[in-house]
Amino acid sequence: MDYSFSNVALIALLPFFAFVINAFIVKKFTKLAVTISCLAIFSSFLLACRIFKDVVFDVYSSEFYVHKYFNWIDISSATIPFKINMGIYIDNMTAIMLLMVTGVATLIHVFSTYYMHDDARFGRFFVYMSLFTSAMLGLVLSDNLLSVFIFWELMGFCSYSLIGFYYEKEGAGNASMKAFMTTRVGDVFFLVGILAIWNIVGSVSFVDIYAALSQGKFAHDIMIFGLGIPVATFAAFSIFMGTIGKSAQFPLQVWLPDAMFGPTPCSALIHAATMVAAGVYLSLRMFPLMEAGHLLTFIAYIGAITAFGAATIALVQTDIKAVLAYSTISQLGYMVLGVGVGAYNASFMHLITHAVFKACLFLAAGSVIHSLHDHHTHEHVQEMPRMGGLRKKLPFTFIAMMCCTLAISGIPFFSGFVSKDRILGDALLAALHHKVMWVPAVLGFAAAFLTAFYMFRMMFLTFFGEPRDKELYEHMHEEHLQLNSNVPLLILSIFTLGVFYSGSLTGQGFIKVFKGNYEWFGTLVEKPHVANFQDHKRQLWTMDSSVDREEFKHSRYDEKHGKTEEEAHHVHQVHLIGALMSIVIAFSGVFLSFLMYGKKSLNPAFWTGLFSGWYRGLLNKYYFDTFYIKVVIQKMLLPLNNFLAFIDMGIYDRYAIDGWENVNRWFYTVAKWFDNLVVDTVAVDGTGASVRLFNVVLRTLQSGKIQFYFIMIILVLSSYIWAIGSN
Amino acid sequence: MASHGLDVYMPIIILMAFAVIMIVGALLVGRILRPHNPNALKESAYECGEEPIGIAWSNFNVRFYVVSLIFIIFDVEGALMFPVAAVFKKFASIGLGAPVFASFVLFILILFSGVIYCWKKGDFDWVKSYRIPSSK
Amino acid sequence: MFEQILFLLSATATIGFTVAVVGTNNLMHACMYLLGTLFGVAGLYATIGADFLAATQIVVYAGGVVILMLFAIMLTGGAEDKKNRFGIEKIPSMGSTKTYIVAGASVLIIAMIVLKMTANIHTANKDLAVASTGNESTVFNIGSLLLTDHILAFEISSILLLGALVGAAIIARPKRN
Amino acid sequence: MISLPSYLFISFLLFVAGMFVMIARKNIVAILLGIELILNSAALNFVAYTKFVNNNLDGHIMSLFIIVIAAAEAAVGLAIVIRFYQLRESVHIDDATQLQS
Amino acid sequence: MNSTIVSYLSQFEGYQKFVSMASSFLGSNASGYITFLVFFLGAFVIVNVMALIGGLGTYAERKISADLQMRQGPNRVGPYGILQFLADGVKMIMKEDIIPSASDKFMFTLAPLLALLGVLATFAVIPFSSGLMLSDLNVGVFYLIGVSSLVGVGVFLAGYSSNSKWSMLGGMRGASQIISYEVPVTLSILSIVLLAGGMSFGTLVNAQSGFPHEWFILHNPFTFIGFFVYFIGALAETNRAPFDLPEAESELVSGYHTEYTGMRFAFFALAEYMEVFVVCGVAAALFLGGYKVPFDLGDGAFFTHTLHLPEFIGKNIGQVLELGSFFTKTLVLYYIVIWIRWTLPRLRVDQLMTLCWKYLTPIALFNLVGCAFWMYYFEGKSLYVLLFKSAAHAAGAGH
Repeated sequence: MDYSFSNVALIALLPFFAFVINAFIVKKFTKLAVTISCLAIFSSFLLACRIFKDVVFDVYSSEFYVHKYFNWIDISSATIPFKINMGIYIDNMTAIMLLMVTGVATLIHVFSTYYMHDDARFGRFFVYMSLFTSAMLGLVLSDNLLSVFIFWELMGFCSYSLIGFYYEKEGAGNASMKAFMTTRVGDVFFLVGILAIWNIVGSVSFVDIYAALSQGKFAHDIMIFGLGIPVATFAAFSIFMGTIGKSAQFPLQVWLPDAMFGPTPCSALIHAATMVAAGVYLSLRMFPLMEAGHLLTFIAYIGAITAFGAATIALVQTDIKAVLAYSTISQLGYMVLGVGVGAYNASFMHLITHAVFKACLFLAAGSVIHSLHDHHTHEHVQEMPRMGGLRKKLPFTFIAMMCCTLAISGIPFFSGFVSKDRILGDALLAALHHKVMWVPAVLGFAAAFLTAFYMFRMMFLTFFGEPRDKELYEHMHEEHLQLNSNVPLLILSIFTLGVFYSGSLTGQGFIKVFKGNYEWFGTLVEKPHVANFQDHKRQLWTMDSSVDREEFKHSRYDEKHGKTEEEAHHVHQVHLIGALMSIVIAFSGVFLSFLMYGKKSLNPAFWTGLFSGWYRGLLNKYYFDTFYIKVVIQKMLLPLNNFLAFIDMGIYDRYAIDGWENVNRWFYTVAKWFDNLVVDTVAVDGTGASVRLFNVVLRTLQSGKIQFYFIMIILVLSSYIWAIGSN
Repeated sequence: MASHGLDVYMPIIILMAFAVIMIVGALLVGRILRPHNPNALKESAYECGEEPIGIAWSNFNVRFYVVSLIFIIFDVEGALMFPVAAVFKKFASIGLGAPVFASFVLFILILFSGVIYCWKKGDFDWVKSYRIPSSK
Repeated sequence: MFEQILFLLSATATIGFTVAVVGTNNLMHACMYLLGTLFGVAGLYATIGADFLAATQIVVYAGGVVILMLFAIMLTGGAEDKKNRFGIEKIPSMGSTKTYIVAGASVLIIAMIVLKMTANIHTANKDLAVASTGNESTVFNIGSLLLTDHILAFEISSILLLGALVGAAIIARPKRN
Repeated sequence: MISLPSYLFISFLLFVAGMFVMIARKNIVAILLGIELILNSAALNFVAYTKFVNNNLDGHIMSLFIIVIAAAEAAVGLAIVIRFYQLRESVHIDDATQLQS
Repeated sequence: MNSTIVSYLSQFEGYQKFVSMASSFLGSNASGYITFLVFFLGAFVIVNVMALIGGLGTYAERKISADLQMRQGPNRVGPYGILQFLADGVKMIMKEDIIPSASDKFMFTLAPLLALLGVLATFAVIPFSSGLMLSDLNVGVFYLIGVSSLVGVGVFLAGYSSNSKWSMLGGMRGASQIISYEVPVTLSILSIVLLAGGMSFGTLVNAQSGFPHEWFILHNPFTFIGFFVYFIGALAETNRAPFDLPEAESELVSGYHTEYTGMRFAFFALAEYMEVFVVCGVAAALFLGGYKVPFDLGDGAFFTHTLHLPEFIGKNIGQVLELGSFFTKTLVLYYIVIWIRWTLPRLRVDQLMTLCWKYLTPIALFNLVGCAFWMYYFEGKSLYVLLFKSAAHAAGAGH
């Protein structure tokens, strides 16, 4: 397949064209606009499938990458080289990511035609969705940090506008503002990181960064202009801060739960599958830099803390979407943990699997909320205490939700188990090697237990037991198989099975399914070996786009991941232990929640009473919000603000501007004196008189008699000719 | 031997001279032979017998001017087209027929559009065709 | 030999009639003398060898413009009223002695200047004279020139004529309603 | 011998006469008549020069187009005069001092 | 290219002998004087013949109209009333010459002069026969159109100068009729010039040949219609027959020459009839093959070579034949003109103008474009050549 412009860039551009067209016609032709955006994303999905087929089935080599660029800005003068290239960078990770994003987005678009149908601003929702998908696809395709940053901001805007979609609801407004601001904090650091890299490497495209890394430009001893911090660490840290902001990690995770104000399909697509994953995708891309900056332990800690903290908060949530929001934060924590412990492949796999089942979970929650219509307040009910026993009325949603819950809580045969188990296994391996890694490993396993517990708590509260709100239950209408309401759910739930990702039923390679490259995900997605990027194999955009295949040797799944015999065995053993522990933990979690919520033998009130202090803490989310508002804003930012205002007003205004004013006043008096004495008498009256004189003379000339003019013309003309002729 | 030169114009001069001679000659001869007793009545303009009233130069309808206007435009058009028409055969014979024909027809079409305009605007209908403006 | 006669004849005709045009007081007479001048100029063209131009001059000027003038004179009323709207004595329409003096003075100045300018031209090619005007027809050359070098002028002149036709028709159209 | 200056002299006379008519006469049609004279003198000059000096036919073409334009100009000019007469009942040049009708 | 009567005569040695004798007699080169003499004689002969024909025209008109109305017509003066026109002429001269009081004397006399001038000037160009053409200008036809517009000026002046409302109105209408019908006439002549590829009458007539299928009238359908447009236009231009509104008795008291009496009126009548002949002559020359004689007898080659007659006689016999053919064609058309006058009713003024502008001019333009297309597409080959010649070729090629 030739990676020409039309095949590759079109994926991102198609939704963008849909956005542009819809922006204009959405008011009058909403139906047409909706179909356009659905078609656009579906055709992007087809193109993505083409690339995926070529990368996975034809090339199937781990070092395969296509890097095409064109010269965007070139204002480099003789001394200062300032050139920015834009382009696309496709390797195995991009192909898989493209497939996932377009696939999930298509299904969500289809679902939202059902979910948003009776919404007043039905059309506008799709306008934002198209823009968002094009931004996400742009980010995935882009080959340098600057274009990543551009699409990063675009997605920030889309999430802002989609969270604030129901702007009449009072909470939505500040929620969207909050989301935008917190991600902004992360973005600022991200930009600082880009600038630092630009300063060192001279260009921000991945290939150049990898080449610089391999040439040792980011060696430990190069300090950043006297700050005493190694430049690699500084750059890695600031880029990771971008990930923390965007993927709602430990310090900046406050905005994601509030993002639930937006419509459910939006939170499904943006706040579950794609945007938040972009942060992790970025740190995966920049993994070699993180390694060079020795930031992995810090990342692991952040990941673990986020995972465990979010899981604990999720325990006590009553709103179905809040539970899912916190579970997203904890799963993201897992991915970051995976990056931290060096499990590059596992963390990316978890990103993909999480995107699939979390999108399915949100959509299922959406269809649940959509069917629970409260006639008094004319709103959709999201509170789990008012639900219960819905499985009879919503069978398909129940099936889909059940699969995803099994996946997320890490039950074997499901994708969640495959990816989370690998992360936990690597965490355990890292813990064995470095003492400091024990805490993340333990927190990881604890979080796994809690995940299983609160997911099944949600299942029991909503689908099992007796419907607690009788009147609401009667109003629900029976759910039947509709193309755009629950078919996407079922499709997504199919992909929660582990077999697709690890090629083996159990996920550990026991029962191999795809014969040849059965562990395709494992082999293809690898840490970018910076060494082989030195030759800068890149192509101008206009160059013919046929990639010569032979360069990329066909890579086979290496059982031992290139390690020695006994090392591989050791790794295998540790993974085995990890797998067993995670299975045990998962089942115990499920069993405990069954006891507490299924059979109601354990009374949750008892436990909350026991740890009442903790319970209240968990309820208001470890007081993070209050902490930020009270401490960060009131105590730190506002005073700073006042201080700066003081400097500005007090000093600058009084002396600089007022001072100048006096000078002006002095000049003014002098000018006034000069004006009325000299100018008035002589110039003004003088000219007036002369004008009157001219007036008299000229008026006679302007007699209107054409012949008079004619004579004048001739005389002047001839005298002119005469003057010329004579000299 | 035959110096054509400008001889070609000699007959024109001679003929014009003939015209003058005939007029003047006839009048002179007539003056001798003709009775000559003018009286006021005979000299007055013929008015079917009545007294001629008013001066002759009352203002006429502008139609006459519009006709002469269109005549002069076509006259000039003819003047421009005669050389082209005369040369058309030569150009056609050396194969340049198409462009010459095209320019020729374009010239005519443009001017014919002028005629159509005048036609539609009713400059040609001689009788005062006042279109009564629609009453609404 | 006939060439000199023809030149003399047409020159005297032109100058004679021009002086007549300037001299007469009656506008109609002026028009007729103009007709004579035009024929004189046509004769001059003939002596120079521009036979097509002589014919065009007769067709367009003598045939067209003079008749146009005659119609215009008729349509703008033969008789001239002496007083204008405000009752001020109007200068007779064909010019009074005062206007003649003014005209004479200004024309004199211009004539002097032009003569001074063209003096050196006269001296320069005093001897310049072409023997006999060969009588090959200019029609074909003009025709081919019109079609080759000056095709654009040829087409644009049709647009010019269209403009003149439509413009004049609109202006001269009697006010209908 | 007929030479260029003789033709120039005749066209000069025409030019001067045209000028004189345009200034002396008060009737607008007469002024247009003067213009015709001047145009004729210009055309004559062209033809004379092309005959005696560069001996190709450009002068002829030029004077042909002068005649064409003179005809068009006369047509439009006289139309204006007629409309002016309809509006102002006079064709005296001194009445035509206002710019609007 | 343009041969004149002088160039025709000079090809005979007799003429050269005469010139050498005259120049020896006068001492200096007499060819200039001789050419003037020949031109003068030629012009004199033609003017007289035309005056004769003009006069006979009036006689013919009265005779034919009588014949059409089953009555005798003039037969008192001379055998069959042939000399009637002379009697009228003498009467005209004897009539008192009245000039209306308030009229403009100068204009009053100038009008008939212009009318006559316009007609006489055209004689220089009419192609009576290949040799007898006074001077074959290579702007022939164009000159003819220009000069014949003088008649319009003459008519206008007549109307204006006789200071009476009727004649003024008649003059205006006459002039506007003449000039407006000149447009279709010019355009149809233009299409013929287009086909013949030259403006001088010599080329125009030589482009045709003796036989009708070679004439321009049958050259292509457009020229066929063109002939009729030209003929109608010419009728109107000479104020004849259905278009004689300006000087129509019933309408405007005989129009612009109401005030003209005596000889002045005679000149107008004479000018009118001569112009009819000129117009018919031009029609014959342009459309009906002019002086062309079948089997090219005209150029006398037949007589000199086959019959071995001396060149002078041979050539002149040819000329006589050409003159005969030209005069027959023109007089036939003349007869038709007179014939039309006594058959068709008179047109109203607006019908007149509508016919010209809304029918004749568009058709003339259409013909012009048609001819141009014909010239471009069929390279100017006539219908006969296209149909029969190619058929013959095909037949020939077929065998």
